[in-house]
Formats: sequence, structure tokens, C-alpha cells
Amino acid sequence: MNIPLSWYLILAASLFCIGLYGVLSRRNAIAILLGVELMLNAVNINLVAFWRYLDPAQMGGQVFAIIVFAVAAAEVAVGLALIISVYRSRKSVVADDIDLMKW
Amino acid sequence: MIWLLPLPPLLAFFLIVLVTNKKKALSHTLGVGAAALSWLGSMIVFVRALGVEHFGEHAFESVVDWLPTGETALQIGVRIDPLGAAVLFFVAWTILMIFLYSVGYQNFGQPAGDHDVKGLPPHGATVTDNMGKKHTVMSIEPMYSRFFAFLGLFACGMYTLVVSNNLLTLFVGWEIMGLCSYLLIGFWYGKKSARDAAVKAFMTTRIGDVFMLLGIAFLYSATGSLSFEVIFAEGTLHALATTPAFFGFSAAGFIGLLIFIGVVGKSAQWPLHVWLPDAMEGPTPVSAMIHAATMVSAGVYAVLRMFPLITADFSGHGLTMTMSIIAFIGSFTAIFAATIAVAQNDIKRVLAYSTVSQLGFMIAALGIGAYVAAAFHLITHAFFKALLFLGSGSVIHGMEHGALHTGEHVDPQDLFNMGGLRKKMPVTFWTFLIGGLALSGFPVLTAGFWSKDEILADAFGHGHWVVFITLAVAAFLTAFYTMRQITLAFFGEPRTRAAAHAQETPWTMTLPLVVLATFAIGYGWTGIPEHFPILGGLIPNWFHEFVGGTLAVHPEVLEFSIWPLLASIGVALGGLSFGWLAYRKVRTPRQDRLQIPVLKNKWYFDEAYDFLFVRPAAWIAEQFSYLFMDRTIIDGILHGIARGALFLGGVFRNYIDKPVINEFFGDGTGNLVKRAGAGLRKIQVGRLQYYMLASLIVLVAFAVLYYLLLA
Amino acid sequence: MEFLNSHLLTLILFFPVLAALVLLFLPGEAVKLIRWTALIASLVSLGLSIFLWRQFDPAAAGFQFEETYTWYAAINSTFHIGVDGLSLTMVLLTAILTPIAILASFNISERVKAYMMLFLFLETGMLGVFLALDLLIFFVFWEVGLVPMYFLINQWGSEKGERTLWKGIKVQARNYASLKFMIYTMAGSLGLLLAIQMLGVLFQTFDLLVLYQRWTSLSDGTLLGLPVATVKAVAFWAFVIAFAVKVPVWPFHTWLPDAHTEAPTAGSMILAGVLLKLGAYGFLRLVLPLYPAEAQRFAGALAFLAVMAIIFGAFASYGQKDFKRLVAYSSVNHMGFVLLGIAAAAKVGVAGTDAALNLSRNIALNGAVLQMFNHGLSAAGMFFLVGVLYERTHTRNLDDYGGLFPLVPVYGGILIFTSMASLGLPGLNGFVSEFLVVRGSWPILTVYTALAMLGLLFTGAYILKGIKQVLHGPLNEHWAHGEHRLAEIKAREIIVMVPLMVLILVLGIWPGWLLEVINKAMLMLF
Amino acid sequence: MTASQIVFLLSAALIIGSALMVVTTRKLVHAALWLVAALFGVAILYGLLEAGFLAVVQVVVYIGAIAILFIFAVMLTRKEMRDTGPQTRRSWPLAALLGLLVLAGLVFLVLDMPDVARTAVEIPAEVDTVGALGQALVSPEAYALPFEVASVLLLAALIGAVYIASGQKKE
Repeated sequence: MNIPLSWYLILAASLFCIGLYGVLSRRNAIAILLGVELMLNAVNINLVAFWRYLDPAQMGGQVFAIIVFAVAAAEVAVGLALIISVYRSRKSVVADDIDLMKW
Repeated sequence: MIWLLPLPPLLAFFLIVLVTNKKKALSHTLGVGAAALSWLGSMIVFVRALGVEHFGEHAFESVVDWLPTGETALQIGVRIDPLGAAVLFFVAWTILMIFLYSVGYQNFGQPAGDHDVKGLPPHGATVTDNMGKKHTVMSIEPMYSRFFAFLGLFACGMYTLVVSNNLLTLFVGWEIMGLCSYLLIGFWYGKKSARDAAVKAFMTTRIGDVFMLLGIAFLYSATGSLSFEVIFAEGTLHALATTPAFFGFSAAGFIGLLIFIGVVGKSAQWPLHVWLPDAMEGPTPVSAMIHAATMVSAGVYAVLRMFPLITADFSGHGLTMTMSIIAFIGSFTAIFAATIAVAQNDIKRVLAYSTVSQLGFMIAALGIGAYVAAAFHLITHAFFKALLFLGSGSVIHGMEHGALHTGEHVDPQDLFNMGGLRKKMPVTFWTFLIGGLALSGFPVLTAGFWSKDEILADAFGHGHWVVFITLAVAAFLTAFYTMRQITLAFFGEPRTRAAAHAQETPWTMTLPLVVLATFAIGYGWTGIPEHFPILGGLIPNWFHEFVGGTLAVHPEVLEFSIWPLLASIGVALGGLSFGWLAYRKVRTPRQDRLQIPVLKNKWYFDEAYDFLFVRPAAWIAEQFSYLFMDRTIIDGILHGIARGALFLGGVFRNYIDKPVINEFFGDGTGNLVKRAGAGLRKIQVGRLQYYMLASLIVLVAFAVLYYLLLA
Repeated sequence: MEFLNSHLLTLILFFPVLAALVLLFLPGEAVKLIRWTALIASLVSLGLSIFLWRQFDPAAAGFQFEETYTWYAAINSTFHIGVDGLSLTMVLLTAILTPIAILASFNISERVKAYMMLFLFLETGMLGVFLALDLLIFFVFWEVGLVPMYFLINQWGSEKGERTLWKGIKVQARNYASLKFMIYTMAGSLGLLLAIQMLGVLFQTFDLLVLYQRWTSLSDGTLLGLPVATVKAVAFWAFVIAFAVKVPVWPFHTWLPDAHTEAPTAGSMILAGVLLKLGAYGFLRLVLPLYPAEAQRFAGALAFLAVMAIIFGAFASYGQKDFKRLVAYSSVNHMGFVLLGIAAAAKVGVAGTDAALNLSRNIALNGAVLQMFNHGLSAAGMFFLVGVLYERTHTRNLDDYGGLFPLVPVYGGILIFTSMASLGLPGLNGFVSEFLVVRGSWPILTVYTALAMLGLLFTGAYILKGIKQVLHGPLNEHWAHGEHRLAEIKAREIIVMVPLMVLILVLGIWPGWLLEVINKAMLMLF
Repeated sequence: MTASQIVFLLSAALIIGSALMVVTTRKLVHAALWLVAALFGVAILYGLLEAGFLAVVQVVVYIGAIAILFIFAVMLTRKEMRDTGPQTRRSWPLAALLGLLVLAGLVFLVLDMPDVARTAVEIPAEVDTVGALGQALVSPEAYALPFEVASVLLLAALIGAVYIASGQKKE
């Protein structure tokens, strides 16, 4: 195991930024959620890497990774449900079109 | 016993008002019965009083505590002394006669009127006799029961006044009679004139009454009691006579004057005489008689009662200020009223002014200290004036009968509508003649002669020349107008068809006339002076002895002098014959030389008072007190304060609250926020990624800043 | 029985409120039930008051039936109540008039429940003032009485009538009157409240019995940086103005004709019958005992105001065209006599050495208190009779009446009787008290008393004017036929008048039973 | 260059490449599939980090459930959202710039970290990481509460998703 920690971290940072770019630039709401998934995975990589590199006896990193899974699952479920619901009523999944709540 | 005297009439009053109002016969039975009871009681008291030696010192008296006043109490009670007994005698008789007379006068037994309404005199009823012929006859008074109730209350007041042992209950009786006179004058309240006369009577007498009330208050505070016995104790009187009061009067004189003003009102003396003639607007001679012949006597009675007080600082010669005033008012009224009486055509008005004049005699007599003479004249006058009033009532009643019978619309009270009644109404004529002669002072035979002569003799004997001459002239005028009245009414030929069909009145009316006529003659004999030629000494001068005993110092018997006697005989006979000669042939008012406007209009006193007092009072009341002072000034000040408050509120609102607080702070902040919001809301585009971009830019910017500045 | 004896005053005081609470839970449509409940409740109060009267020992010194409860401990105010002869007389008057007024208002048909409840509250307010022996309690009840009366005038007052203010602004008369009544009384009592606070701060108590001792004995030194005499004089006037507005004394009287005229009949009865007495009671209970020296000093001014009230009250009354307003102004006139008596007593003061003057002072006080009672009876009666007429004719203008006597003989008789009591006819109650006041004031305030006679004269004038315009004279045909036909007074209305008339007559003939109590109380007051 | 380093670099390349494709490809179905690839790469990294359990969960849950869910959603909505036309917003250069800036900042932070180039120590043989993880998740002293909260969150999400997507509300 001679991979330096910084590799993981830089990889996670890159993944995070790619996800961020996706969230900011895509028009399709589902694509935005895809970006979010990427960002969550980037975070998970960090959590697991720190667990492994700092103190494998402390299970906090892994536990939080699992909780992130749960949150991601919940987020996707609800998010997609919302999108489908909106789609049904407005026939659109473009995030910019969903602006009912602006002033 | 004495306590009970005023009660039967009072009970009758309440019973009639509350229970028997609808039952006419029962009501008058109650009324007359109550009067008879009181009469009986009075006679018993009177007879028992006669049986007491030196009654003046052993008067009947009984008292109770009435009001607690601090540590002490105000006592009231009853007292019959010689004066009281003498007055009680005539009061009981006249009141009983009035009750009896009223039954006939108010047409008891006659049918109810066709169109009679309460509050107006009866207009007559149509009856159909056996032959099917229609007649108009007199109708019964619609408020028959009420009349007896009022009479009862009146009798109660009069008895209360007479039996009082103190000024307070005397005043109570006095005022109750005032109320009754108001009610009786306004008995036919539907007539505007009667209504106004009632108010006038009450108000005029009330002017006197408030002064009297002050006098009573003064007396009470000065002596601590109102009981005659306490007040007239020698020590008290002396103290009162030596205490100076106001305007140079002694306390006794000032109190006497205050009470005398009350008497001026009640006894209709100048200048408060105006109500009495108007009181003849009252429905009947009966009620007129009540307050003219009986009630006004109460005034003189009050002065008689207060005589010791009034004369407390009188040394025997040189009248005190109070006495001078009394003497002046009395004698002035006597002649003043007599001048008016000669020009009146209403049979009742003549008598009314005659009453004023005669009361003036008594007041004048008291003013010069002639106590017994005044008392004597009071009683004889009460009898013969009652007789005259009842007689005139009988005349009017007869005339009304004639007027209804013939259907002629004439004033049954106008002397110039009468004439020749002596044949139609013989009893009325003879009794009226006796009364008239007594009023004129027809020598020797009549009671009026003895009493009037005594007053004149007193004035002469004590050298009050002005009083003597004035009264003598007044006596002449009295004889004159009396004869004028008798001549116009009873002699000659009937002037109208109504007079020709006049009819004698029923026995309930003539009986009282006869009884009173007896007294009008006989009572004089009780007071024939001892030194009178021939007659003097035949009958003892009982009256002088008895009534004089009321005073602590028995009044001395006057030296006999022929001059006043001649004078009084002269004026009486002269007046009578002059009146007969002047009016023997007079048929119409035009032929009457004495219809002078100034006399006919009573020296314009009504008009003057109206101008001087009534209207200013109304103006002060309506315009000044209410509209000006209360509504304009006081309410104006209040409204001013309110307006000030409103103004202040307006200032706060318009110049502070609205511009500063509301607009500047309130609306200003609001507007600012609103404008800012309006500006800022443009960046709220509602697009998710836009927000994320923006927040990220800020985050990055902060991170860069953080790094550059802090790291 | 034991409980009754020891809590009698509390019972009397709060029974009406209790009854009002019961009324609250009755259905609003059960008008009859509500009326009778209210009437019976007030009759119970009357019964208790009569019981109190029987139990009361006039000869005993000081206050009786005293009760003290903790109330506002933080400022040392206790709920202290008790009666002496003066309070007792006034309690009796209140207890007599309230059922009569409630019976008189049986013709009220709108919002009966609220009306009756307000009336019962009003009774408690009035009784509280008469019973209070603690200044703060006194003030509380003083103000409590205002509120129900305000609403009675404002809500149940006569609907017609406008009052023109400045610049032609018109307001409804009853709104104007109620507001004037409320604001005037409140404004008047502001000074009273301040003065009471000052006393409370000064002595750490509001208890009247303590203050009687300590406040009067305070004579030299300074208070609040001012000489004691000055402070006392100012406080004296603060008290006086509060009570003067209520009495009302000229020139603070103009609320009275408005309020009386616009109030519903029963409201006027209570207003004239009891509420005005609160002011006079204040004079007797607070002003004279607390400020003997100042009262003596300013007695002349008080007498002047009293005489002005007597004279101008009478004149203004005479100048009225409105029957009710005429009666209203008569209250100013009559209450002037009460104040005259009080002024006379004040002039002599406590420490009078002249026995004759002391006697006069006591007579004047007796007269003043009796006049309070008497005026309560006759004014209530007069207002009720005016109300009876108004209810039938819907006009109060004297010119609209005329010659009504034949139509309503019984009513006419009662009206004349009551008017005569108001006029002060001897043999009826008004005379006794007026005589006593005149007698008591004469040696003390001679000139003022003499001037007051002018008012007495015009008392006659306005009373006769009223009778003359209403009953006498040619019949106004308008009331004689058809739908306007004037109906005779009803049995209920006669029942209202009977107790008043009986008392008027009894007090006129035998006032001793009442004066005995008053007299003893007045002797103890000084 | 050790074997593990090579494995790391290869999977990193896979991850970065797939991720780039996720955010750039025009076709959403492809994007979802590229996501699967990226997630698979991450699973390899978990394995490399000796977190076997997580690697399995990554494959089962992420790829097996979440990614498939995406594909379903895409398919349900694709009728409207043609794969024609621009798939990116007009401000995508700004997004790219921001992404690069954040990346720069993160890299800078990572390189700034002390001892960032350290390597992992061996996990002692007696340590059972999977067992320890299980212990930690259910032990009251450790992470029982967050775990339970997460499960409640999942339940809520489940119900919420059903409710929102059911579309039974008929007004």
C-alpha cells in the first residue's frame, strides 16, 4: 500500500469539480442529479481514504460513507419523484423552466 | 282632643281621593261629615275654654318631639288660647257652612251634563219632563267628589294653622291652604284664565312665604324654639327687642317684618294684592270665599299671633319702624283697594277688593297696636264676608238658572245683567243685605259697625291721625260700593231676561246664608265697648276680656270719645245713601260715572308687574340663565376645552404623527424596504443553477479574499 | 345568622353582582325571567339593607359592621367597609331606589339582559362608595359607577335629539350626553386620585379612620417642598372639584341636564336619586373630616357656589321648554341646598365654641343629609313620571302637552303630589329638609341664605310651570282621540310610585325616625 | 510503480474519464451509463483501500439501484427531452471556470496539508474491519443513533417519493 494519500485526495477533488460542473451546466434536471451523485462519490472517496490512512480502528469514516449512501439513495428517490411529478404537470424537465416560485 | 281637630277633613281628603272618587253622594257625605266632626270638636273645645277662668294663662297645650336637632329636639304641638279659641269658633262655623253650601252649589241631585267635561264648568243638561217637553237645567259638576276632597284638605290646613302652638306647624297649615287655593282656583283648569290665576296666586303668596320662612328660621335660631309660649316669654322678647339686627331694626322688629311680608302675600295686601281678584277666576264663589274670606284671614291671624313679637320694642308711644310699615301698608291697602272696588262690575270682584280693603283695616289696626280691635274685626269680617260671598254665589247660581232656562248667553256675574232680584230670591236678598250693611258698618245693629268703630276709635284715641282719616275715607268708600252692588243687583227692574227668570236656590245654600247672617248681626254684641252710650254696660264687653287675655299684659280699655263714633256713623250712612242715590236709576255701564279706566284696570298693577318682574324673570330664566350662561358660557368653555383638546390632537396628528411618525419613519422605512426589494427581486430569477452559480462565485470570492487577506 | 351578621355589608354590596352573574347565564330571550330575577335580586338587597337598618345601633359611636380584608397589600390598601348613620341612610336610599328603578324599566325590551346587568353593577358601584372606609376602595367604586351609567345613557338613551356643537357640527344627543357625563366626572376625579395617592404615600395607608387622625393633625412643616397649608389647600380643592362635578355644583353642572335628559327613565331616576348623592356624600365623608380647617377657610366660596346653583338652577329650570330638562335642572337647584348646608357646617367647623352656632351647624347638616334622601325620592319620582308621559307621547316639549288632566286623572294626581314634594310643600318631605337647611344656615351664612330664597321662590315657579303646561289649560285635542289617545298610568307604574309617595308623605309628617339616625351620625362626625 | 499504484491510476483514469462523459455527453441514457462506469471505478478504489464491504455496497446499491433508477427516470421523461438541442446552459463556460477554480483551490489545500504524501500502514491481521463496522453501526456507544436516523430518513424518502410520484391527486 504505497499510494500516497494525496493521490486519493486529488482524485476526489477532481471528481467533485467535475460533478460540480455538471450540476452547474446541465439543463436537464436528471443530469443535475447525476452531477450530484458524482460529488457525493467524491466525498465518499475522501471519507474512506481518511479512514484507511489515519486510523483503521476508528470506523467513523466507513460509517459516514454508509450514511452518505443512504442520503444519496433518499435524495435520488425523492429528487427523481419530484422531477417526474413536475414532468407530468409541465411536460418539461428543464431546470430553468421550473421557476414558479420566483417573485 | 285638639290634636284631632284637623284630622277628620284630612282623612276625608284621602278617602275621597283614594276610594270614593267615583261615588258622589258618598264623597260629599264624607266631606260634610268630617267637617261636622271637626265643628263638633271645635265647639267642645270652645265651650270648655269659656269655662276656664283667666284662660289666657291656662291655655290648652300639648307637645311632642318632632325633629332631633343636635342634642336638642324641635317640638311641635297644639295650643288653644283665647285668640285661638275665638278664631277656632268662626273657622269651624264657616267651614261647616261652606261644606253644606257646596252640596247645593255644585248641583248635587241634578243630572250629568250633556257636554260637560272635567276641567270646565258644567254647561247644563237637557231633560225631558212628563209632558215630553225639553228643558235645559243645571248639571252637576263633573269633578264633584274632587271638590269635596280639596275642601277637606283646605279645612285640614286651616284647623292646623289655628291649633298650632308653634310657627312651624302654623306655616305648614298656611302652605297647605296655599296649595288648596292653587288647586281650587285652578279647579276648572281647562280654562286658561283659571290656570294662570292659580299660578299667579301661588307665586304671589310664595313671594311672601319665602320671607316668612326666613323669618321663622331667624326666629328659631335666635330663640332656639318656635313655640309661641317660649318665644313670647318676657325674657325672650326683651332679648329679641334689644338685639340689633339689620338695617336698624331690632331682631324682634326684623323677624316681625319678615313674617309680615308673608302676611302681605297671604292676606293680599298691597303690593302683593294682585292675586286675590284674579283668584275670582276660580270656579265658584265657594272656593273664592274659601281663600278670600277664610284663608286670607289666616294672614291676619298670623300677625295677631306675632303681635307680642312685633310690639316687643314698642314702648306705647311712637310706633316702631316695623309697626309703621305695617300701619302704612294696611291703611294704604284699605283705601287703595276700596277705590278699585267701586269700579268693578263683577259681583265677586267687588267682594274680592272689598276683602283686600277690609284686611287692610285689620293690618292697619295691628300696626297701631290695636290688638283686640283687629281680632274683633277679623272675626266679624269673616262672618259677614263669608255671608256676602255665599250670597253672591247664590245670586250667580240663580242667574245661571235663569240663563239656562231662557237660553240667553249672559255673564251671570256681571252686576249690569242683574236687577230686581229681591223679588225672585228673597232669602238671598235679605241675607245679602244684612251682610252688606255689616260690611258698610251700619250703625248699632250690625257686627261690622262695632268692630270697625273700634279700629277707628283706637286710631283716634292714640292720635294716629293719618291712619284715622285714611281708614275713615276707606270706610266711606266701602259703604258706597256695597250699596252700589246691592242696588244694581237687587233693586230696580231686571236688566236681562235671565235675571227675570232667576230662581231662589235650594235649602242647602240658603241655610248657611241664614246662619251666617245671624252671626253677622249677633257677633257684634259680644264686643260693645263698656263706655258706649246707652248700650255700653248692658252686655259686658266679653270679647275684649276674653281675647285680650291672650296677651301677657291685658290691653287697656280705651277712653270713649264721641268723634270717632260720629265719624264712623257718618261715613257708613253717607256712603250707603250716596250709593243708593247714585245707582238707583243706573241701567247700563255707560251711565256709571265711575267706570274710570285707571280704576277699572286696578291702577295698572298687573301690567306693571308683568313688565317689571314677570317678563324679566322669564328673560333671565330662558335667555340669561339657560341659553346664555349655561349653554353659551359654561358649555362654551367646556366645548372650548374640548375643541382645544381636539385641536391639540389635530396638531399631534397632522404635524407629528402623520408626517413624522407615519410618513417619515413608518412609511419611509417601508418604502425603503419596498424599493430595495423591488430592486433586489430582479436577481431572484427562480432558477436553481443560477443561485448555485451565484453562491459559488461568492464562496470562491470569499475564499480568495480569505487567502489573500488572512493566510 | 352569625355569618349574616358578620358579613352583612359584603353581602349587601356584592349580592347585585352575584345576581348579575346569574343573569349572564340566563337565555337572552327569556325577557320576563330576566326582569323578575333582577327585581328580586334588588329586593333581596333591599331586604338586607332593612335588616341592617334594624340591627344598626344609632347610639353607638363610630362605624359598625366593619369588615376588613386584605386587598392590595403592596400599597397598604385594605378592603375596609363599614357603616355609620350617614352611610346607612344613603345605603337605604340606594337599596330602595334600585328595585323601583328596575321595576320602572320593565318596559325596556331591547337587550334586556345587558340592561339589567348594568343596573345591578351600578347598584354595587354606588353601594361601594357609601360603604368604603378606604380611600382607594372609595375611588375604585367611585369610578365603577360611571361605566354602567355611561352605557345606559349611550345605549338605551332617547334616540331622538341632536346637539349642535360649534360650526354646526351635529352629534346624537345621547352620545353627547354620555360622553360629557363620563369625561366630566373622570376629569373631575383626576385631582382626587392624585390627592389620594399623596395621602397614601405620605402615611403608608389608605384607611380612612387612620387618615382622619393623622392627616388632620398634620399642621406645620413642609410637604413636597411646599408648606403644609398650601398642600392641604390644593388637595382640598382637588377633593372639592371631584365632588362638585358630581353633586353638581354651579358652574360644573352642565353635564347634568344633558345626561338626565338623554338617559332612559330608570337611568335618570338613579342618576338623580343616588348618583348625585355620591358627590354630596363625598363632601360629608371626606372633605369635612379631612380638611376641617380648609373647609372653614373656603366655606364662603362653597356657599357662593351653592347659592349660585340654587338660583341659577331654578332660573334655568324655569326657562326650559323640555319637561325632562326642567326636572333635571331642578336637581341642580335642590342639590344646591345640600351644599349650602354643608358650607354652613364647614364655616362653623369642628371646634366651634359657640353653642348656638354648633346647634345651627348640626341642624344644617341634618337638613343637608335629609335633603339628599328627600331629593332622591322626589327626583326619582319626577323623572319616572316624565318618563311615563314620554313613553306615551314621544315628546318632551311642554308646548306639545296641555290640559291632559281629564285624560289621565290618576297620573295627574300623582304628578301634582310628587311635584309638590319637589316644590317643598310643608307636610311633604322636601319642606322639612329645606327648612332645616335654611334654619341652620341662616345664623351662619345670613346673606347667602337670604339670596337662596330667590331660588326657593323660583322652585315654585318652575314646578307650577310644569304642571300648568302639562295638566292644566285647554286640552290639546291631539291626545284625546284615535291612536294618539293618551293612556292612563298602568298598575305597574303606580306600584313604582307608591313606595316613593308613601315615603314622601311619611317623611313629611314624621321625619323623626330617619333624622334620629342622621342626627346621631352628624353629632359623631363633629 | 507498484501494482497497486498502477491499479489506482487506471481506475482513476476510468473515474475521471467516465465522470467527464457523464457531464458532457448529449444523450442522457449514455450519461447514466457513464455514471455506472464511474461508480464502478470508485468501487475499485474502495477495494484498493481495503474497505471491501463498501466496495460491495457501492456496486450493489449505487450501481444496482441508484444508477438503474436514473435510467428509468431518463426513459420516463425522454419523450419531451429530446437528445437534440443544447444540453448545456449558456453559462457553461462560467461553470467550467468555477469548477477549475474550485479544483485549483482544493488541490492547493491538499498539497498544503502536512504529511499529505504519507502511505497507509498495514491493517493488523486480527482486525476485522467489516465486523468492526457492523459493531460501530449498532453499538449505542458509537453510531447507532446516526444509523437509525439515516434509516428513518430513508423511510421518509420512500414514503415521500411514493406520494409525490404517485400523482393520485385529482383536483
